[in-house]
Amino acid sequence: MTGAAWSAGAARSGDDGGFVVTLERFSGPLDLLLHLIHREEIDIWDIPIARIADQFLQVIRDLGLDEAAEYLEMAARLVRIKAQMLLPRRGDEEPWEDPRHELVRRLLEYQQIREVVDWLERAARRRAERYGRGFVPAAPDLPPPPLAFAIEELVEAVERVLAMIPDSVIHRVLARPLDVEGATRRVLVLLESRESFGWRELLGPAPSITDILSALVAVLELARRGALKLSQPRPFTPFSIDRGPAYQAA
Amino acid sequence: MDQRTRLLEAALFAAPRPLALDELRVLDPEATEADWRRAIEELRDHYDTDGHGVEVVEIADGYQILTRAVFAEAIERAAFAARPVKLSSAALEVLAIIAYRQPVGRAEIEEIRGVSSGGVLRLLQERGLIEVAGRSEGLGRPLLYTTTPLFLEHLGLGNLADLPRTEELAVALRPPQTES
Amino acid sequence: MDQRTRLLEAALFAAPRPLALDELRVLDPEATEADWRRAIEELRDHYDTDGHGVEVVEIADGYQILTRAVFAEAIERAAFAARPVKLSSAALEVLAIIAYRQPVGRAEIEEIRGVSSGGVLRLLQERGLIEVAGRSEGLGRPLLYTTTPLFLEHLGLGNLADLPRTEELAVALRPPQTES
Repeated sequence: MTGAAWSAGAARSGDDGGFVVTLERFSGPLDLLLHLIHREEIDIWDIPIARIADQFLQVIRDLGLDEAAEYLEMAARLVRIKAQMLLPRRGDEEPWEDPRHELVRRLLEYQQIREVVDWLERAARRRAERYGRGFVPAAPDLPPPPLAFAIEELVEAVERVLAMIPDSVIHRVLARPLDVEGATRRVLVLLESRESFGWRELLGPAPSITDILSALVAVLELARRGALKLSQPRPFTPFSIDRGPAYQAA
Repeated sequence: MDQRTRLLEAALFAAPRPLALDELRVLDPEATEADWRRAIEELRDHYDTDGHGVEVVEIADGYQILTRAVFAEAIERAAFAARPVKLSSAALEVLAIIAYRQPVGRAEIEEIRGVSSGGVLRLLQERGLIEVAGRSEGLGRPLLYTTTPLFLEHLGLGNLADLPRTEELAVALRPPQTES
Repeated sequence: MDQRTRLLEAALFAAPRPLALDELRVLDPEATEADWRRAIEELRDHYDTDGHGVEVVEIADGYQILTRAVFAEAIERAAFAARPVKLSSAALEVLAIIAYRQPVGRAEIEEIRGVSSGGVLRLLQERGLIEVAGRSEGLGRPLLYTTTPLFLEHLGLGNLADLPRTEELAVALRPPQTES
């Protein structure tokens, strides 16, 4: 491996004498594994899997990563490869497939990505040394900028929406239509004869829930229009209804 | 141009507002106010004599590089500042609900998303992607929203039937399927 | 400078992002692409030979005026311009994978990184550095991501071909095997 190839690992491992690692230092189990391979100066094509597996387990225990599923999965994989390496090989009859093969392939692939990351970091740093125009003129009255959105985004949004929908609780709702018009007529009749009356007088004896709701909606709507005023003399007392500024005798 | 004049040009270019003489001092502690005045003069002359598209303008007790007025019309016509705007994910979600369940009221949208959506509805309406199609018969007669032809146009769809089928959303608020 | 070069300078100056050749066409319908190329050359040469504090840079398939790197320190010290936000190492990993494999789905990204990457993908999408380009034909029709022009802009790259070739990287990867 060249120096450049390892620059990411080396930069992050710092002084290799004191092996102090922190959780944030690694972006995943592959990153940690590469770090260990580098530290031990191991040939990536011939990883002493037993040694590396033990060290991996030790580090994730030390870092408290042994509850992170991704690190655990890698630990399990290493232990499995270690076991496979110990199995006796059966002569030359069958070609032996190195159980480390897949892991090496992934490590190399990941290593390459880390190299690209280093390159991107350098590019971003170079770009940051040059400033674009800072002044942003106040926008003249231009039409709003064009919209850019695609069907894929909409479908993606649908998926998010579907994921949001909680387990449905099915309520059976019985339609019991409110008679707001009738209640409004009753209120107007009362207002015509009296400047002020109480909420209870509007309801009459033994009102049903539908009567109460109808009357309430009617009163609120008339109050909104200014035909009547609602007031409550004291807390917890029934409110009284007075003719409002917009009241006109029918 | 003098090295200080170049620095001045870079600074005026990068600054988000006109820079006053005493603000320039930080750029180069060794330069005096007179030095900066000279640099401003040099830059101004250079822009003027070489015939640049920009000029040094004194504004609000400071100096700024601005495009010359003669090019304003062409630039405004090009409207480079108008980078296409992407809809936020919140807006897309509301749009998705309306697209599949129209006509639909705000309460239902908010029930599905679990957050209030008035602002997003207004934005989508302003952008002409949804419109009010009428009122529900229900209590309070809430407004009902539908998508507009512009919505289809944006997505390049012939009509609403061309939307990808998503049975779940179209049919009802079904519980998510039992999955792993 | 030529009148068209002045117009170009004013336009590049006014635009908040790199302008592509075909965007310049609106500025002057009579000018051909070759005319604009000549104007760009003239402006670039002028900035270089006259020793300006700014330069014409080719970024994100377009052209942009930027301050010269040599003045970065002084401008930073004066602190009137904001520096771009730095991306985390995880974000750069995801960007690197998408840049080289686009269009690419989340599963493949996570397979390469060995960690779940949904949060990073969402963040990059919100920042406008990646976008959904479509869906794979595979099981579940997963979303496929690509990088955006803003990605190139953020890194100051002319285009995707400016990224290092994988053969140039220290670790040579065999082409992805056809396997599970």
